Amino acid sequence: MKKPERITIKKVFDVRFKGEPSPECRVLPVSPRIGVSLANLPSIKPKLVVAESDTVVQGQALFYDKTNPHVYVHAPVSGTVHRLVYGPRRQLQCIEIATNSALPPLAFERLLTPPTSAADTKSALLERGLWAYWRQLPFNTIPRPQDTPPAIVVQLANPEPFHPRLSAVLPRVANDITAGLRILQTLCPTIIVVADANESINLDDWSDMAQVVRVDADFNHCSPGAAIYHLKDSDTYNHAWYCDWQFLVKIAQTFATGVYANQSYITLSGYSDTADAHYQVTDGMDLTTVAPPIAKRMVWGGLFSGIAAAESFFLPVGIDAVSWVDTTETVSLMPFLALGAAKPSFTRAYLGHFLKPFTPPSTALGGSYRDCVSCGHCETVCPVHLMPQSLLRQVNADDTDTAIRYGLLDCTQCGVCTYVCPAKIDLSAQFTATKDRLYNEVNA
Amino acid sequence: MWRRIKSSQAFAVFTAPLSIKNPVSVLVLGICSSLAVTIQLKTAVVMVLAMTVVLTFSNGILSSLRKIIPKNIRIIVELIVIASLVIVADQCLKAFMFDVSKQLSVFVGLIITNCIIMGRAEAFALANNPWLSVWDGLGNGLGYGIILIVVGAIRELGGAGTLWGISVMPEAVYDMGYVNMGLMVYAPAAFIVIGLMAWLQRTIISDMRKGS
Amino acid sequence: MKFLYRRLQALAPLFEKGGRFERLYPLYEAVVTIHFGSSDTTRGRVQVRDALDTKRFMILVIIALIPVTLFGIYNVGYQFYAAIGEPASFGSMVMKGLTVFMPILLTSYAVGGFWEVLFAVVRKHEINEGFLVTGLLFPLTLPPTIPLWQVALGISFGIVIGKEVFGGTGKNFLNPALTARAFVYFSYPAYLSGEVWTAVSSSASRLVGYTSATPLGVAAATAQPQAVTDALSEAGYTVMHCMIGLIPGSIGETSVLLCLVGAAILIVTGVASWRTMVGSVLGVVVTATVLNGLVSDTTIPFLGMSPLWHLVVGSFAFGAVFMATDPVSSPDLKPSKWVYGFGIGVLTVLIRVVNPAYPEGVMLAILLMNVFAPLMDYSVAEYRVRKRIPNGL
Amino acid sequence: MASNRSLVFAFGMCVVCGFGLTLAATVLKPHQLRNQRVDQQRNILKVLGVTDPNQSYSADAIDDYYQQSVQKRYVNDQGQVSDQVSDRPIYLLVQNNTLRAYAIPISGAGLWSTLYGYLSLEADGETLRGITFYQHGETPGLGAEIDAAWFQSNFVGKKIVDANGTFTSVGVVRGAVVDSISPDQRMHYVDGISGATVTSRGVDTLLKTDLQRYEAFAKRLRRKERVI
Repeated sequence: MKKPERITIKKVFDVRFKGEPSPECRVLPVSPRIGVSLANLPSIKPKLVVAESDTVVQGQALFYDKTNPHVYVHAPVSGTVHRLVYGPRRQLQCIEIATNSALPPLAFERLLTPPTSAADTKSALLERGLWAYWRQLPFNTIPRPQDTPPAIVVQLANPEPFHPRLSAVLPRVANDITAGLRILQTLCPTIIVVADANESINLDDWSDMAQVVRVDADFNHCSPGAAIYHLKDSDTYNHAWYCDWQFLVKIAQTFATGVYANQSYITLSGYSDTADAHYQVTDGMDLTTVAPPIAKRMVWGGLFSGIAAAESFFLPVGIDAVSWVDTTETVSLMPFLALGAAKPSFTRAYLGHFLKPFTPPSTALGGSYRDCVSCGHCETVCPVHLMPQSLLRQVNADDTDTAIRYGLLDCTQCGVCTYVCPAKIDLSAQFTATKDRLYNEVNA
Repeated sequence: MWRRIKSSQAFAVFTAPLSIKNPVSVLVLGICSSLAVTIQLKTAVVMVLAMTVVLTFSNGILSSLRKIIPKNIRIIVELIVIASLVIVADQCLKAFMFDVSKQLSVFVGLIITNCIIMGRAEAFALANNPWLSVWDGLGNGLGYGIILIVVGAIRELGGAGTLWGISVMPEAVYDMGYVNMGLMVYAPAAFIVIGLMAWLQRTIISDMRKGS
Repeated sequence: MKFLYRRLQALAPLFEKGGRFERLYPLYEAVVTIHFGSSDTTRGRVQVRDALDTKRFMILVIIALIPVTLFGIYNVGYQFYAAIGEPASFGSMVMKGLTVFMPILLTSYAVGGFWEVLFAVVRKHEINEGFLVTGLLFPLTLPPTIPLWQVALGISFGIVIGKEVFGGTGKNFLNPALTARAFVYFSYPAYLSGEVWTAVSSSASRLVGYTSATPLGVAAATAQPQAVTDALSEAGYTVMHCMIGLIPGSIGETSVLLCLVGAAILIVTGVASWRTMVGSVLGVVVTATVLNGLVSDTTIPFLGMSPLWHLVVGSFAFGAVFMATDPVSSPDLKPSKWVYGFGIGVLTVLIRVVNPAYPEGVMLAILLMNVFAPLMDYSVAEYRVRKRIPNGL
Repeated sequence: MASNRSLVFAFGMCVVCGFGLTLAATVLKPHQLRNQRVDQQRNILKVLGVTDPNQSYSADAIDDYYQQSVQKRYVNDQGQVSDQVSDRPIYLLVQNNTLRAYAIPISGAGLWSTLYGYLSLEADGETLRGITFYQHGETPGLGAEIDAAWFQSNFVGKKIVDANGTFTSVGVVRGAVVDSISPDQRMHYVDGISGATVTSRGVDTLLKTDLQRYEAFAKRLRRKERVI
């Protein structure tokens, strides 16, 4: 692993959006009903261990992953299983629990010092239902407990806009992060803490526990995948594990208190000027209690890799940002002739490139689907030096071998190539689909 | 009677090269000569005739000999037979159709290297009886011929305004400012026309497959 | 405006799947999006998109072409009155230019549009706005004397063989406008490599005993070694003339100055690659300098034309700015753009100077380099891939 | 033994094919030679203006016409006509024992290829009667216009000597003669092919060199000497 203190990923991609949540952090009470939604657990094949109308307590296992039988997901609150929601092909989508705070949480052993061996740490994490929160490159899957991570990347800054800023909550969580890093140290000697160079956080406390790297990156480029790409000096790090600071907080609290930690920090953005802020919430909370439905698209996760939420308003596992994106259709005559002072644009084709206005995000496609015209914008913005247009050609030709050789597995799925494409090709989705297919083939 | 002919094997062997197994537009064989001799319809037709005669005879002869040709020298034997037939055809053209043979120049001699002939000898004649082989030779010769004649007609009409050397483009058209298309006289024009025909034919074939 | 939009929206069911005019959906889509843009919203995980689309992309090229087009129209009229030796007002020159240019342009758009729509309907894909650029570029590369039926044939060839055969805009590897011009050039050489470049019927020009040769024509016909520049100035051409462009030539190519204006627009808006343009200028300068060094009494006199002259005469500026930078047919990757541009410059000069038949080489140089573009991209991509730390399964 | 059988078979094939080919060549040889001869005669008759270019003639008719009226002779350094073979063949059109016209072979470099043809002059030794090219590989629409009727008829009646009787040849100009040549010089120039500068220049050069080679003979004609 290379050892720089600072890396720069400048790809001239600096679009600005209106709707940044205020740094104020509010605490929300537990909602009367919560839901454990699997929307953000893509690789998991759930096998339920509870049934409808069962009584569960905070920290009790709800289901496990059939492909990884030791990985359980636990109930964030105590109560009664109200309803199991299935999607198409009888896939479990959500477990709704009617909250009953009178029931005591499940008590685990309190671990005031970190476990002494990697095996102890792993079993402690598995037992407490915390394993499903971290991921492994390159397929962004939940790592197998029996594997040893070549490196662990801890993300202090989420690259997407409108995610919780660590600086907003740092005093509350600094100690937990330190404790969490101690626990991770038992798993793997190579721990990399990735911070946003533009956020002023004092990292000195952690620099002797881990390799601390400040990443000076353009919009949406400071992801674990990009960091590993710029730091790695051999291919062993391709399969590094990663997590964010919230995971450290969660494990540190659970270990220290013996109670399954069910609090997370999230942001709301694009909802209203008064509601857009940081929140400390209970996992799986019902968002309608703070933000009733409005005529905008609700997006779980970031603007570039989020999921358009359908009916469910329960915060899915692992989601820390909720954005509302404008869907209103504006009609203007011959929009392509406009000077475009107010249009957000990465390219110089609109005046907005030079004026850099803050614009509210919108779901408008801004054009029609066309064939690739080889403009090369995607290559300009890719944080991991891929050539997306060549890659797309190979993916379309089903030449997966060449695609892999050209770096398909380095793709961080940041979605920026899709964002800039004037032909409106969803490159990122095609790469993700190919990676998923590949993962299924390999693990079949 | 017609029905019996239609259901015979020889009929199938004869007609396949005319459409779905066309040597030029589908199998892309014999392209070199197609480029060279299609400037005029007349040279194209003569080339087709020479080619068909050589192909039919070579298929027939090689098929009759197929059981006694030693396997290890079969390519040489094929070449001897084809080369002899080609030279005879060339000599006959020089003797009786001097003008055309002058325009065809080396391309009659080069029939020997035409991939269709060797291809059919190897792929068909050595594996089938003389009766079918002769039909196969005729069919492939004519399949080659259809393409060459169409290309020749298009190129001669476009490039010189004539067909078979006879002016068919009315003088009035020229008076209106029409000019012959110089591109048609160049070999690339044959590439383009053959390419368009292959495109058309493959579209039709794939539509037929989808339909059936 | 809203009213018109609602009316168009109301018509949508007729053209959508199952509607009466389902087959004509591409036409409907084109009409709606030309007037109001697309009303589609994002799907998939990327919720927001850049405002740039291919329509904007192509429109910017057209905007960059407006100066040369307007000047071309004026110059056609100017050359006409100069050739018949009559003084004329600015207005009548423009009128004359319009009467010559507009029919060519309309033919190009009408016939090109016909093919575009036909293929879109048959293949059930949207009409690509790329043809708006092709339809304007092609007339600008033609001499004003071109008969309209040749324009129609040329654009048909360019659109069908140059583009649709390969699957439409984005899949073509040759520049369609140049393919169209190459077709006319090889089919009707007398019209494009002949000496009459002014929109005057030959009888009228004979009346005053005035024929005009393009600077390249003059240079190519020089008999004395090392005398190209003299021959050019004798024929009344200076570098300044060629920069401004009040000289005979193809409609859009004569003014180097306005090509530079177009280049500025394209580069500032990021639509065209400055690497390609600079590369081709370098190619011309290097090759011309080398050839100048080889000049002796026995070589072709054309060898002695200076790099500066090579840059300003003929259609080099127009080709390098508007044709070579076509994103689809030029290479994708930045290093290959340099090589591609440089190759165009080298070949342009070589074809001009060494080849006795064609005094102009830009068109052939660009088409040739178009063919090599995928190879350049492949080489650069392989080089880059080799430097990556492998990430396999 | 297999290889033995192959050898025998191959030998047999060679003998059979060789015999067949020899037979074909022997039988067809006279026809081929006659074809070549008639082809040359056809071109010479055409350039001499004996046959009508818009009409087609049978091989026998051509042979007859040629035997009746054309004599192939050679010109020596002094311009005298003899049967002594030299590198200057000449085809004389003789009717009623008087020389009507004569044709000479011409050749020279064009743009892409060597041009081959015949040029014919009147018996006065100074007026062009016709020109034809029978082989070249020039650009269609440009250089290949040397085959066009307008270009060839251009030459008819042009003079190869000026008013003083000095040899000038016939020049091919760029563009039209009327545009660039003064009226008193126009009988020595023909219109060039627009856009085919190199081919036009080639024709100009080959006329000069080839006419020069027969100049001694032409001079005698101009002096009204008896040449046959």
